[in-house]
Amino acid sequence: MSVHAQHSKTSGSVWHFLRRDPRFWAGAVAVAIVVVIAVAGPLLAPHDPAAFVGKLYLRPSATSWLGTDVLGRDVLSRLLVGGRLFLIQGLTAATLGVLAGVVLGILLGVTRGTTAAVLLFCSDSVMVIPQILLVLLILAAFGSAPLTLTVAVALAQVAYTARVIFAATGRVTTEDYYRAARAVGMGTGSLVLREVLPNVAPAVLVEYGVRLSISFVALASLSYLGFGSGDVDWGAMIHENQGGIALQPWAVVAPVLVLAAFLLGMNLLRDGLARALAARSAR
Amino acid sequence: MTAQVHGLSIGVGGGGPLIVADLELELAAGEVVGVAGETGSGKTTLGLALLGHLGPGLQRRAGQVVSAGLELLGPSAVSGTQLRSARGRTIAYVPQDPAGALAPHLRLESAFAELHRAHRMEFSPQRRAELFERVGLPSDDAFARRYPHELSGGQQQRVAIALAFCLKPALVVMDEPTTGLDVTTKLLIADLARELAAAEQAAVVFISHDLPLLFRVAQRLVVMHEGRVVETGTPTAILEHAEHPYTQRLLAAWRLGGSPAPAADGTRQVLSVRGLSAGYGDVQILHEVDLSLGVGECLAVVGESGSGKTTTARAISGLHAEHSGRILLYGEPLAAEVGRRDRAQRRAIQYVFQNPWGSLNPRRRVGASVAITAQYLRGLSRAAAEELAVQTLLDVGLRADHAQAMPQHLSGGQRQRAALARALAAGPEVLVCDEVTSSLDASVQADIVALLKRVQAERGLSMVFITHDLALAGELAHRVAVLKDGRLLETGPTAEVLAHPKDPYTAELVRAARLAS
Amino acid sequence: SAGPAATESSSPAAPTVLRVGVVSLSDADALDPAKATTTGGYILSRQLFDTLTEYGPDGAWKPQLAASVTPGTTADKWTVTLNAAKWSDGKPVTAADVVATVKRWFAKKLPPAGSLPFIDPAKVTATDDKTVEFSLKYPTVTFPEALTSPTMAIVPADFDPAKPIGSGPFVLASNDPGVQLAFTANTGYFGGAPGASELEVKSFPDSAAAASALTAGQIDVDASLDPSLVDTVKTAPGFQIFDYATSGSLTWVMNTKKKPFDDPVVRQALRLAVDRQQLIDQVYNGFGKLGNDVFNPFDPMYNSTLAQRTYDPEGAKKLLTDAGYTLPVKVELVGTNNQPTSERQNQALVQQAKAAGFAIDYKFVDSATFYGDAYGTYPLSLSYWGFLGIFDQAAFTITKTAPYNSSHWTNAEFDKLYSQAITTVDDTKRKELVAGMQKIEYDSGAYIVPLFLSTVVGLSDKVTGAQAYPNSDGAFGYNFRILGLKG
Amino acid sequence: MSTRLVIRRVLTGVAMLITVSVLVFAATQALPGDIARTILGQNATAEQLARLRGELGLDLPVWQQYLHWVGGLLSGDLGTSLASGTPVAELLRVRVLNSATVVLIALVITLPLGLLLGLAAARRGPLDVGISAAVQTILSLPEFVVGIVLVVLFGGGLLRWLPPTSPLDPRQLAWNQPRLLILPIATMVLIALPHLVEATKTLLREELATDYVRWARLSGLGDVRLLTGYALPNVLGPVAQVAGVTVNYLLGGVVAVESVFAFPGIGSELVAAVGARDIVVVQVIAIGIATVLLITFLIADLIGLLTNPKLRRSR
Ligand SMILES: Nc1ncnc2c1ncn2[C@@H]1O[C@H](COP(=O)(O)OP(=O)(O)OP(=O)(O)O)[C@@H](O)[C@H]1O
Ligand SMILES: Nc1ncnc2c1ncn2[C@@H]1O[C@H](COP(=O)(O)OP(=O)(O)OP(=O)(O)O)[C@@H](O)[C@H]1O
Ligand SMILES: [Mg+2]
Ligand SMILES: [Mg+2]
Ligand code: NI
Repeated sequence: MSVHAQHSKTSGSVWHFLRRDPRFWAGAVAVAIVVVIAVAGPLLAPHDPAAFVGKLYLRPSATSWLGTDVLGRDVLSRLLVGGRLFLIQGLTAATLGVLAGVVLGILLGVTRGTTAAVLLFCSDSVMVIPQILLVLLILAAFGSAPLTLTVAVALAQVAYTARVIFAATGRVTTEDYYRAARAVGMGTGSLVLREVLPNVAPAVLVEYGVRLSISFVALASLSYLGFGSGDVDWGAMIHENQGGIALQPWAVVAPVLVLAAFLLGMNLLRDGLARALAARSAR
Repeated sequence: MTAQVHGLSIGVGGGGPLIVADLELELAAGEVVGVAGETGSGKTTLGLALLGHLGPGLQRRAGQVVSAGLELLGPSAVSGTQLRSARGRTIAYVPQDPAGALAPHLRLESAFAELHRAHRMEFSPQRRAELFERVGLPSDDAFARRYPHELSGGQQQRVAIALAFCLKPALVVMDEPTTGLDVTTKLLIADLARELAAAEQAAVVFISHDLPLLFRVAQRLVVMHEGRVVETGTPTAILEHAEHPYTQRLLAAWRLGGSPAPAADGTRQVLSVRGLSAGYGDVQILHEVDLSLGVGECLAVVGESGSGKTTTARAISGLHAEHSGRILLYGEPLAAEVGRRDRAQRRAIQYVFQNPWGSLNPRRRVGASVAITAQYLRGLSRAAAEELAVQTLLDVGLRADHAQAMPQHLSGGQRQRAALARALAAGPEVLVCDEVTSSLDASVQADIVALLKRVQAERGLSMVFITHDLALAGELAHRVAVLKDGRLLETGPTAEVLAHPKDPYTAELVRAARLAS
Repeated sequence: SAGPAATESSSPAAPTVLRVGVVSLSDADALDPAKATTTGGYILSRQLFDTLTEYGPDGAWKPQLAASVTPGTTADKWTVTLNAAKWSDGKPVTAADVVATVKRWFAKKLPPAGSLPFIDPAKVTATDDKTVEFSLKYPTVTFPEALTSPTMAIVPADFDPAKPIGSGPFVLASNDPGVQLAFTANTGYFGGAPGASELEVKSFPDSAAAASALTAGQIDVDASLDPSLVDTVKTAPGFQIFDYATSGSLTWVMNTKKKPFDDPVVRQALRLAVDRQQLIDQVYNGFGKLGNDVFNPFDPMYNSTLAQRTYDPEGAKKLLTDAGYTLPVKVELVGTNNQPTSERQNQALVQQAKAAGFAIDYKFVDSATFYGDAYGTYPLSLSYWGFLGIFDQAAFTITKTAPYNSSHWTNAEFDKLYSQAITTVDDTKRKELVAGMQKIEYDSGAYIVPLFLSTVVGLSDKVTGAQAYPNSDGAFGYNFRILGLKG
Repeated sequence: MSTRLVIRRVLTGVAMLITVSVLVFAATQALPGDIARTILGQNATAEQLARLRGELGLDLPVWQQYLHWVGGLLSGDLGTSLASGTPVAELLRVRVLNSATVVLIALVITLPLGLLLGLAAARRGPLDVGISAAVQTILSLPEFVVGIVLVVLFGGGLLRWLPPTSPLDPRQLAWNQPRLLILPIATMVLIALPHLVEATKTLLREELATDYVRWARLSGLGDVRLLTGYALPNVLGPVAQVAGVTVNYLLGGVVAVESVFAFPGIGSELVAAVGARDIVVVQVIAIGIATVLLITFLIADLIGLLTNPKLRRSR
């Protein structure tokens, strides 16, 4: 038969693979820088981000390194301040979405049956609608307060996560070790906690990475489209300064760069992690 | 000489470990050379090297391969077009899994046409028909217009062999061409290889880890171990004076034989299965199966792949509730679903799974996996359960420190022992062993069988031993039940069934088992 | 005083297409002028129809479809005579059409009916083909001004909004709601043919898009150039800026029914907390005219003797602490995108008022939410107002009976002066009364009129005929008939 | 056998559409306040409200409202915009055409280009590295950023080659205004392309690693033949499915791209409608897009089914 798995001693931890992955480290550095900007930014900001430091759309100068924006506020300071809420929102949305999706996916995967099939079919149907559309539909129905926004983005992800985790759970429940656990009489709760969860954890981790990226992309886009939190954030900066591109490109280019660095970094980080997890589970 | 391998060493990357070391081999036309060896011993690597092919990341370190007068590997090896035109034409390859190796979008005749086209040769349907006839396939055109998925596994393998011999190659490498086939087809293929080698005057390299099969097919045998040839000679010579300890172990495993320990009390029924029918969704797999198992007895359930052996085992263990019929433990009917059985019942029947790679939770230490059974089924405290787990691991021949290991750090045989320990930790009365040795190497297989025999005797266990290997059944079981297509064909004391099979199918199985030995 | 200055380019040469970009057309743009509430609706009304009177380039009212509008001996009798105008189907515009239009407003309870409480529809009569007599419920000196709104356009007696036949300078060629309006010139327009033979009004979601379309040559006129983008247009070769101050304003409304604005001291303090000059400089790139919390500097009755209020954060703090408030005073501000600069103006207020002891919590909501059920309950919000004479402004937004008084501010003295003034025909006497009204507002009112907005228009150098319409909403009061194209 | 699969697949599609429509319909139920009042405004009289409610079926039980709504959609009555009172069909006519033009042109460019680049990237080498880096970068960026970057580069930021906004003239067909389409279409292509390239590459690589390709290689077949004669025919089905998903990205991308370029299509209309809480318009657009996507997926799956060699029969 064909389970000639290698009896290799170097089963290795995830770190073992990550340590030698330059793309992972590039991503990690990019994300770390942006996170530091977002967290410590308000302390580092040279000016009050709401204060007027000069005329509007001034080019970069010694007092304002990245120039001023449409209201004559310091672009650099706004850039530094604009990440905190954005990161919190994205983190919250992804966490809520993944939590809900994981719970749903595992429940469906463990219970199966008709209810599960119907729910799964519904969630598959939801996935037909492009995500941004789904979020906009929710916003149209419930209005666009910052909290609604976060919840809408989270909701739009649930079906996807549930699908992935359902599949991962399905793989576990058809394994013999799961059967063995059933045979000793473990209840559903224990089965989920002790057999399913530890084994879908890598899938959850990768999925969380995916959902984080997608939440950030969605929030930035919504903010750009004018459904943002109303506070300073990068998507909104691009939106409000887009008209001045020819006068003061930095007011647009700077947030675009930060956003791009962050999202690209997230992707590299996540792909690196996924590669390492895959390499480890390949044994 | 058709082909020569001289001092060949192949390693991983620039400085990685050697996979094939210092290998010498000579092949003559019309000769079948068998290559044996446990998994990972370098058989495939050698086979592919004969075609001048190295897997990704592999490097030739020393030596050369000359096939049909062409240096395929070596300091002045041919490459490019020359190499390409040698492959398929002068040296052909028969892959292990024909289902995956035949291009799904090509009709059989197109596959032949493609091969000819690649070598700029005229394709003649007569040659194809002749070859099909020779390998025992229908030679008509309608058959040739089929797609691979319209063939059975054995037929696919024969098509692959026909393709390999099509351009009259000087050398054919067959890499485990019989894996996944049932015993009868296996023997047919082996005979075919031998006939074709003689008829087409080709040298054939027949790779397999099935020692009995090689004894039957090969004129010369090469035993590999850790990338080196440890033994070479005619089958008889090897049988008589095997020198290398590894070969000796292999032979010992094969000759093991023996008879089961006497049953404690064959008359009292531990377990009986009455009119068991089961299926998956709309498909019915088992039809009215009746089995009974006496105390201390070992019942072998024998049948080919897909006959419903695992399904039966799962139904008994309460893991396949989609069934009708009754399963009785000491005359008490058992609930279909394991969750509905009480603790004593769950504890009485323990299941050891077919595949050791999936039966232990990869995120839990081996010791904990074993301890859980004791905790749940014997109501032991955690500490007591862990202590018992260690004890049981020792019992099945593992070390105490294995309790702290993760399953992925154990070999297949070790895992199977751990899985057995998990079952034993419950203190069962009936052990259901589902092909517990089929995914293990021959030498490991023998150890496990010996272990099972021992624990059965020591603990007075009753056992349902599921296998597709009648020979193994003879060694362990007091009684045999033969399954085919989900129906019970016959059942009776092992010796009797082996000596006087009633059903023609059983007779066929018995004959195949004899032939193999 | 007939038609506008369009006569200069009446030569019917090759077709000239004038392309105007606006922010923004909407699906709600009504073809029925009386229902117009949007930019597109006003544009449609101005091109397809005429109002009896309009505010001219100098900001004073003048007759438009009317040849004259004259009061009787008292301000409750008005006689309107009509110009020799024709509907686009060729029939003449008659006094009967005017009467029918007015009656339609009241019969269907259309918005103009609400704005003209002094008209008694039963007492509007056509005395001959070209003359209409209005007998008002009470004397109203502002009668001609009251008829200037584009919603009060005159329509044919058998008007069908689906096929809008009007007397205006253009006829509708096509209408793609929210995307584009296209018109062809009405060459027989009584005021002289428009300067361009075709007019296209294109919608842009924001001013930035319109500005880049202008410099990319996709439009000739950017009718609502965001002041912040003036330099993009100015630095592009072949384009110019045309700007003028108007009576329009983005006004902060303090709700006197909500704490802390029920206290006049807090209202005065917040008025001191606004740096008006800075708003003009930062938000409006220097375009705009200082406001003094009372309306319409272009009205001849405007009280220009009130001292200009300046930024005085210390003064504001003192007022608050003297009144016993502990600083900072917390205030909720609700805003939406009702004008492109609203958001920025609100953000600037938050910043400026901080120094004056106010902690403003700014909540941005979408416009549907803003104008939804909660409208009128916000403690502090920003409204777009203006282009009304002082009396109309008072009638709509200040007096006790004003329909749009979302400040809920009332003052009996003010109302008394208002009703005296509106019936006073004598100009100097009336001016005195108005000065009194505005003083009350200045001292205790609930509006902050920080500045008057400039209309800033981006133009291709080819566009001719631009004129300022300070008392009218939109570029040139949406009178695109005055524009021509050279070359 | 095959027809049964096809019928099954079509029925699944219909069931999905019904599910989606129920979900989209549910959005109305979530709307706060009274729809009739929202349409008619604060000054509406009680009779007016009652009449409109009757017309819209707001007095009926929820499931009847749903049937009423679906019946309307099926008979071409898309309802009336809450914000403007205009029939939604009229409102969307031009915009649907505009968006369809952009999406179709982008699709026609993306499909062959994606296959080609995927094919190029499937063979390891510097080309693959370059393509993969570009693909990864674009994949991680929001759609609007891709559009903005193009504007910065070509639409006035650095170069003034192309108009930075695309105010189409609705009286002409969209493709008669090519200069205005270039940047939106380029953005759409850039958004959709990476998914297709990546998928084609992965599929081809998987195919090239299969046993049958390896065996064909060991039987002396050349690289080119392996790619075109063996791998390609077997990836067409899966690639068709990926192409279906590409339409998903294009339709989703429409929202951001049209907003960046002020392009009058359904995407920008959607944003406006959400801002105005005009749920009726939003629902029609959502259902419309879902329907188009379901049909696309259906076609893609059918192509997948038909090209699946496992379902071929010899005869
Ligand atoms: N491309 C490669 N790179 C690195 N290691 C390899 C590669 N190919 C094979 N190996 C290693 O070389 C050893 C021998 O492999 P090979 O496939 O030749 O074994 P085999 O005898 O055919 O085994 P089996 O019975 O399982 O088919 C194994 O340990 C395998 O992991
Ligand atoms: N989960 C399942 N769903 C549907 N069919 C199944 C499932 N598991 C097994 N089968 C089918 O049931 C039949 C019997 O399977 P079973 O596993 O019992 O065979 P087996 O005798 O154990 O074979 P092997 O020797 O290969 O292990 C096979 O045809 C198999 O395809
Ligand atoms: Mg091998
Ligand atoms: Mg089995
Ligand atoms: Ni094997």
